[in-house]
Amino acid sequence: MDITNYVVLAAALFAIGATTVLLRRNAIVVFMGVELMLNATNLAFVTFARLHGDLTGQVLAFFVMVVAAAEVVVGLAIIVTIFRTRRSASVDDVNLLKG
Amino acid sequence: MNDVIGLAPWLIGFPLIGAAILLLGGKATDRWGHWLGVLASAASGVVGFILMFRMIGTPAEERSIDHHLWTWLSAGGLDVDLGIRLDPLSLTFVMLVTFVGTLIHVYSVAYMDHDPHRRRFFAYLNLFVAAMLTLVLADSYLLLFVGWEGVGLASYLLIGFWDTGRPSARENAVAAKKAFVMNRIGDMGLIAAMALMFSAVGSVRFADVLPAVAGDGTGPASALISTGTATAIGLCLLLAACGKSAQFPLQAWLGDAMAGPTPVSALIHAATMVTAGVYLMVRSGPILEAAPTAQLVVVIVGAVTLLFGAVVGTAKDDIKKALAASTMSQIGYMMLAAGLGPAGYAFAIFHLLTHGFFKAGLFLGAGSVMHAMSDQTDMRRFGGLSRFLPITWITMGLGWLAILGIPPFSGFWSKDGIIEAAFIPVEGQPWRAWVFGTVAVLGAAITAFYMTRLFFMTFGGRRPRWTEGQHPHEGSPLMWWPLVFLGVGSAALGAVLGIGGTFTTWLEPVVGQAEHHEPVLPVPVIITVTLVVVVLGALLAFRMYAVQLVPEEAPRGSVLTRAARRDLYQDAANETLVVLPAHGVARLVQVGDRDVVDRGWGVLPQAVSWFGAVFRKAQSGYVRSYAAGMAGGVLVIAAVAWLVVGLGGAQ
Amino acid sequence: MFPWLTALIAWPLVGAAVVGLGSLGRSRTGSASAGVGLARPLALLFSLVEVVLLVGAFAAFDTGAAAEHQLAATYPWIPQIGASYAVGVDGVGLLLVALAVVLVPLVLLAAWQEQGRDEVRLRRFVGLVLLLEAFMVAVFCARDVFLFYVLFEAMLIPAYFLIGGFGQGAGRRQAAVKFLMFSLGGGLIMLAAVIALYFLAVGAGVDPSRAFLVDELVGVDLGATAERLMFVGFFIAFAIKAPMVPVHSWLPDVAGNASPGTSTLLICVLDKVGTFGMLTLCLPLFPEASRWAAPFVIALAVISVLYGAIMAIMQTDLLRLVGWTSVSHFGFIILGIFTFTPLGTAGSSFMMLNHGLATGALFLVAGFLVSRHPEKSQRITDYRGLRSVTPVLAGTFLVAGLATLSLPGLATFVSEIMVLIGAFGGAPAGSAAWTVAAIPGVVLAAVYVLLTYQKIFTGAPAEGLEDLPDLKARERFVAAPLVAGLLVLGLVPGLALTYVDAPAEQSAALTAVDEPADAAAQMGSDK
Amino acid sequence: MTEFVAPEIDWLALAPLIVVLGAGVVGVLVEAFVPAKARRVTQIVLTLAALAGGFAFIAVLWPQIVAQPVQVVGGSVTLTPFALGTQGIIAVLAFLGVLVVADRTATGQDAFAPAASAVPGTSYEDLARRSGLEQTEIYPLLLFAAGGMMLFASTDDLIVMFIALEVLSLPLYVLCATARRRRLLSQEAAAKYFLLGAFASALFIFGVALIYGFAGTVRLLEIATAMQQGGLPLDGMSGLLVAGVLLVTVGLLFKVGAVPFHAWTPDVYTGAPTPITGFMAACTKAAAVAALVEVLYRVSIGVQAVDPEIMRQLQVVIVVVAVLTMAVGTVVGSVQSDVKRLLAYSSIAHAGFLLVGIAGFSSQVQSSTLFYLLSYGIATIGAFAVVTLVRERRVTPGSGEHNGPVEDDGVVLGEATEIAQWAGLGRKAPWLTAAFALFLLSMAGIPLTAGFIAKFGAFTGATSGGLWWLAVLGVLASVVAVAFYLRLLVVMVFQPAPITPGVEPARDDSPRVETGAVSTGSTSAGSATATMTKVQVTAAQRVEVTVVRSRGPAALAIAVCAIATVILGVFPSLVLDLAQEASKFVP
Repeated sequence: MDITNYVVLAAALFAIGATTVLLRRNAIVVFMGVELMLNATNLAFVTFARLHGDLTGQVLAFFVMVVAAAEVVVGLAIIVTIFRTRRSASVDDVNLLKG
Repeated sequence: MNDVIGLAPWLIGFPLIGAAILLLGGKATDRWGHWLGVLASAASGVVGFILMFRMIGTPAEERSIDHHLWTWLSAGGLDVDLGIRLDPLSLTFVMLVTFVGTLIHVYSVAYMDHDPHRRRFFAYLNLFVAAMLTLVLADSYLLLFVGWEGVGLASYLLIGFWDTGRPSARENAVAAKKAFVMNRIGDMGLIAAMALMFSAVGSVRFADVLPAVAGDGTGPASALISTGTATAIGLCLLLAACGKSAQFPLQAWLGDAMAGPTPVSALIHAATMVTAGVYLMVRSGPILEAAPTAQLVVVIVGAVTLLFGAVVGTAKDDIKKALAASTMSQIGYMMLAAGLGPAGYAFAIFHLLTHGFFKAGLFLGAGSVMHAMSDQTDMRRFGGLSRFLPITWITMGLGWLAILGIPPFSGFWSKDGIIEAAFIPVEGQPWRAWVFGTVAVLGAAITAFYMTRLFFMTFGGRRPRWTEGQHPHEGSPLMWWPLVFLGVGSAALGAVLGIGGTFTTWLEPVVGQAEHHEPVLPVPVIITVTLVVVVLGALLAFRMYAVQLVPEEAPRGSVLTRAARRDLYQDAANETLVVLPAHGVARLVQVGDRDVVDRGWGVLPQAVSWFGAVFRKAQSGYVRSYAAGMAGGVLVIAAVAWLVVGLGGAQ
Repeated sequence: MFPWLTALIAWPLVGAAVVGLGSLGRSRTGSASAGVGLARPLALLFSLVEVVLLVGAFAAFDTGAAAEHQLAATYPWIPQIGASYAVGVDGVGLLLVALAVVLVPLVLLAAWQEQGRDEVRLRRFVGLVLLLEAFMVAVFCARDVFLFYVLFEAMLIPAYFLIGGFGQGAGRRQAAVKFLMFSLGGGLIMLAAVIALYFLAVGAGVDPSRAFLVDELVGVDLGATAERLMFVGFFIAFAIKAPMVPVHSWLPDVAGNASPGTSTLLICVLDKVGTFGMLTLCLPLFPEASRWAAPFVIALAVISVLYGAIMAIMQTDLLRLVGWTSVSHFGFIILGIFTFTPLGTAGSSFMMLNHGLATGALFLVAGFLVSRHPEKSQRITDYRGLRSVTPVLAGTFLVAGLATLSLPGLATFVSEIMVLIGAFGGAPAGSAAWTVAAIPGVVLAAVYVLLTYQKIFTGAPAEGLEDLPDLKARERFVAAPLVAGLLVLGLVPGLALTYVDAPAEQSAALTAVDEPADAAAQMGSDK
Repeated sequence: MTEFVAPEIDWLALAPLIVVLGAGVVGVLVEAFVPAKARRVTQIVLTLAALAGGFAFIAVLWPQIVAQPVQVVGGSVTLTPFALGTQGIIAVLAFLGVLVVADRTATGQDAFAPAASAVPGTSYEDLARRSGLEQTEIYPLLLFAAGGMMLFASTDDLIVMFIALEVLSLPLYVLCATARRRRLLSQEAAAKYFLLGAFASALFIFGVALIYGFAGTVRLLEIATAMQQGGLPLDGMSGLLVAGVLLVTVGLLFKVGAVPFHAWTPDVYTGAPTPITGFMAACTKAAAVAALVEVLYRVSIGVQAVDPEIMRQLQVVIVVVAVLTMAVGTVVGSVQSDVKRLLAYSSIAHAGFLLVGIAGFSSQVQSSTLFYLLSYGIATIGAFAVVTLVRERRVTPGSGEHNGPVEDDGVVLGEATEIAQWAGLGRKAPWLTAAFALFLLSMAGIPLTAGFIAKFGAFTGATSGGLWWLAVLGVLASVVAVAFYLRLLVVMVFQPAPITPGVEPARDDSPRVETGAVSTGSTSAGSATATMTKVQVTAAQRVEVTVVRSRGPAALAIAVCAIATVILGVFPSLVLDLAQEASKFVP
């Protein structure tokens, strides 16, 4: 099976994630979109690792996961704080700052 | 000669110092300031006498001396000395200016007696004398220009001498400004002329320019002035002369200039300054001779002005304005002569000299009349003054006869010379002699008419037409002694200098030997005809203004009279032809600057803030739109990069 | 030998620091009383000592070699970008330095009571004036393009605060901004040219660590197109400064809103940087391009002459009027520079000095007049018949005015006639025609000066002004030196011409296509 | 069994990073063990010491690195002079930034919420304040961020770079949310920054993945050398490389704040606590730009060899972005009415000017970039420090007179960031105004200030790269920039202070007007106003603008910045020398 399929799949997942970020209102969902993009990256890493026949890619995938986890922590904290003040998790409600 | 040449700078120095002291001295000099002024003028007169006698003593060919004082400016190839040129021509002027000037100073002491600012008046008079002497003594056009504008300044200050505190103050100020500005219009010509000279010869000194034209190559530049350049220079100089000497079409200021105190009118606007134009023409003779076209124009200007002034003079009821018109016309004669080449120069200057005397006399006379009639200037309010102002009457009478050109009074010798010269034929253009000769004669007739009119409206008439409360009487001796001197001059000067061509020979070193031509008519005929028409004109005027009663209110008069009263609509013409269009242009520029230039620059910031407001909307505050912007940005930039390089590669 | 120029530059800086800095701290505590009254005398003292230094500089200057840049000193400043601290003056530069140094004490004296009693405000004012003086002196001495540019821009800041902070008009803030935007706009365009110049010079083999030194750059072949582009870059900046139609718009606003003292420094000295730059940078660095542009520049210059004069005639505001007259005069200066004749160039150089004296006098005297009006009105029509009320003021104004219309006997006449006579024979196409077109400027000058004099000083005194005080001693001290200078230089212009003649010959030789005299002769015979 | 071989690690080379990051860890422990009273002081001392120490180590390392760049821990950290210079700049700027953060001002309150997690206006928050809680965690967070930045610029391993990116970003997200006043704006800023940041880093890492796929490694230098020699597994698919590099670049451009990836900048800068904004604006930009330079140049080495076409595409990308950035930054900045927002747009504009310099891809760019980053950072921190001192104060006309002092009268509120409110500042606080004016002039690039030399360097870079027209565009853009700095200057210096209050309560659409949670009728002085996003003034009261005295640190920072701005402007050669030493980054 050709490598391009993997790459295309990764790209597709990445695109879906990006679209989620662009389209969904709920902050949590938006953030999940980001996570999806990261995971698409992981797929790509692993694929290429196999292609090149070295483990670097797989290690990198772990790095990405860790970073993703860290992001979750901070991100959720922020989102929750906002939710508590505004009683809404819609990213479209936070637009006091503009212009 | 060289032993006394050192005195020459004092000709200018004395009055200049006098002016400086009087201006800076302030109130302290009020008490004796006027006498200082007289002294300064007289002193330079004395110096003038000494120099002239020494010059008469020297042989003719050595009579032109350039006395170098110090290098005035020397840069970029232009070297101009502060130098004095002493020759019969300049000395003639020195004598005229200092002698008449001193007399008028004396006269003013009394005339301005009651004026609180008499000191300032004398300061200005001295300033004028200094400037006028600079003008005539200069050895280069640039230095001449210094004096040229200097006299302009003095005349500005003196015309506007009463520019505050009087009901007519504003008018005086306006008249002064008008005089200066119209003079400046003329000055443009002088500047342009100097520019032409410098670019052609690389110098503006008489000693370099004139020979270069004459073509004997004694000038520094091997490149001689071509006829074309000479014509251009000549016309530019003529423009300058027209401004200074109130020649057509720049004559409008002279009438208004009468707003100044009468001694000023006598000294500046009759005897000396206004004749500077003639001096310039004669001084630049070689250039004109090299440019026949320019010469012809000079003659035409002279002829036109001659008639113009004369016609205007016939209708004026204001004594000073009538005299001003006459001045204009007389200078027209001189111009005409100056345009006739060497044959005319001598007579131009000669007439200038005699005119200086009799016209100054007439003006001072008019002044004493006004003084007697509490500053009344309307001749219809005079009449029968001969009994009350005998001295003024006699002296002005002499001046009247002189200007009419009745032999043996001085005007005859000079003016007749000009008329004869006008009749001298020019090869190729036979019409010229006839046309200009006739004009000259005609002018003489009209002159006779208006001067007689003036004379009899003032002194003649059986019944005085005074406003009530007038007690005319002669002024102080300080006022009538100068009249006497000038009267004598008007009577005798012509004969003294004219008989045997003394004056002509005196000037020859400067204007050159005029080879003798026969007029188209025999000389006796010309003289007789002239005299006849003059007498006729005089008789006509006598009949109208001495025999008949003069109405106290001016009759409506014929079209020509009304036109003449309004200076043949010269002001109206200037207004419509020059002032209005100029003002229109100015308005245009003003509006343009505000609405096009200034606003144009204003558009830039407006545009920026407009774009700012537009782009600002993109900053909507919605995270998702930001993210979309990023995503879109990636794609767009990628596309652009690909396109640009792709196209670049295509080439 | 003693570094005269550096001293001349440094001394006012010291003064500015001493006088000016104190002001910031004080008004924080609000006690304006501290060190009362010291600011003005102190500043005056500094500026007078500066004059003494100037005398020293003149003494050290060898007029025999006025074309060389003397009193020179060169130290590396920012070797990494090739900038050096290089000073030196030729005759022209020295005269302009003199103009700046002489005018500052007079301006301080003239503004003695202009800025009220608040000591802090005064300290700031005089501090800025001294700072400006330092920059102005420095810019005329700069022999390094980078240094010149830095000063050229830095100068604007004190000027900006002087206009906006200490002006009289209501629109002073807008005027200040307009001034700065125009100047910086031009300046930044020049910056691009400066950078390009550096690279081309280095490319042409100039030592990169000295590649901004004018002396190194002169004669470097930059290639026609590049040279022209850079010329345009420089010229725009200088034209805005000069000010030249159509980039003059900032000037009248500044003149009308700044205090007369500021306007004097600004228009009489600071703006000379424009023409000075054209003369000492554009021509030597880009001779070919200068020749290429000359016909166009001359046309613009003559347009400025007439345009400025006409606008001056149409003004109703006295100070704006004076501002417009400068547009006209700068036109003459530029005309003289870009016709490439020794005479015209010398005339322009001399005119830079004279215009400073004459217009300075006019500005200051006009300021005295305005300061006397109950409402400090600048409207010409609010005055009438003052000659009988304040004769000395009237006389001084008239003299200054006559100098402005360049009456013979005054220095301005000499320079103007030199420009006109010289420019007529200029090499660039159309010199003669444009010069003739410029001559009516002298008539217009007569109109605007005499018209103003007539409106303000003649006729019956306007009500409310019958008892204005005449010039006070202090004000006479201000006017006297200027008038005296104009008279002396008018009668003995040689005093100044010895400084400008040789440089003029040199720069004319730089740009001359062929021997100027011959060109002149051709022009003449074409007539 | 094989014995363990300890890796060769040049600890000295790592020292700056270790000191800063280690101090951060210690700071966390401090939170745990040091008693609350002493905590703040300890943290401040620790932080400043760490940054100073880090800088000291950098100074020590300098000559050695200049002589011979090193790769540490198997190339994860690559110390070139350029990288080290960046570290130094970041250390210095961070030091100044921390000074501003540490200043409590005369009001005794620093800029941070007592309990950031508390809902604004709840009783819990009041409780937290009254019990004098303080979030001293900000200091360790600052250290982590600073450490991440230092690392960001000094590696050519893209994964390490990615991690560094997160290490510097995550603390900043948090810090943005901790403002004492206008909490909603603060939180919003944090949210936006976080979401977009995460998005950007996702793009970045995907780009890394693609590059890895193309080259089989994520070490730029290795890729470069490999490409020069050829023989890469996927030599054909250079598309992967292009896309990868593009995505990585975008990730960096986001941090740089370049259009069209700038959208977060104005909002975050406005919402974040002002001292943090200053820190971010200065340090993050330095790190990101440095990283961008390193990536671009290392990539360019390889790409040049393989396919100049790609090289040109890369350059076009940078040029386009640079032009867009300058245009948007200056043009939109010129219509702003809020000081912080204005400075935000100015930072965008400066990103543009920096990119102009970089786009030349010429050799001397690194030195000019370093100088630019330093001078810009100094001016920025100084400017924001000034902003922290200009405050609103509530005054009650009748207070203090017969009717006795009104409750919570004269309370100092949040910063007065409306430009209109700054009118007459020149009279209120001449020194402060002078300093601020100096910073503005420097940003505007007026000669004799650091900004001019910097801008000169940037345009020189473009010109020497043959992009003289780009330099001209930059010149024109800076004219516009000058215009809006000037606007602020005019208001401060020339306009007299308004008689009517600078802020009238009526402007309800303004971003600072709070929607929901506003505690009213609170008890102790200052409490009522603490968390409101917009002062509520009862009819009797009005708000006027005042300048609070710094307790020292901020003033010190401002003074240092001002002096440095002048010195770098007049005698830049000292620093320029160092910058030029730092101008070779490929070992």
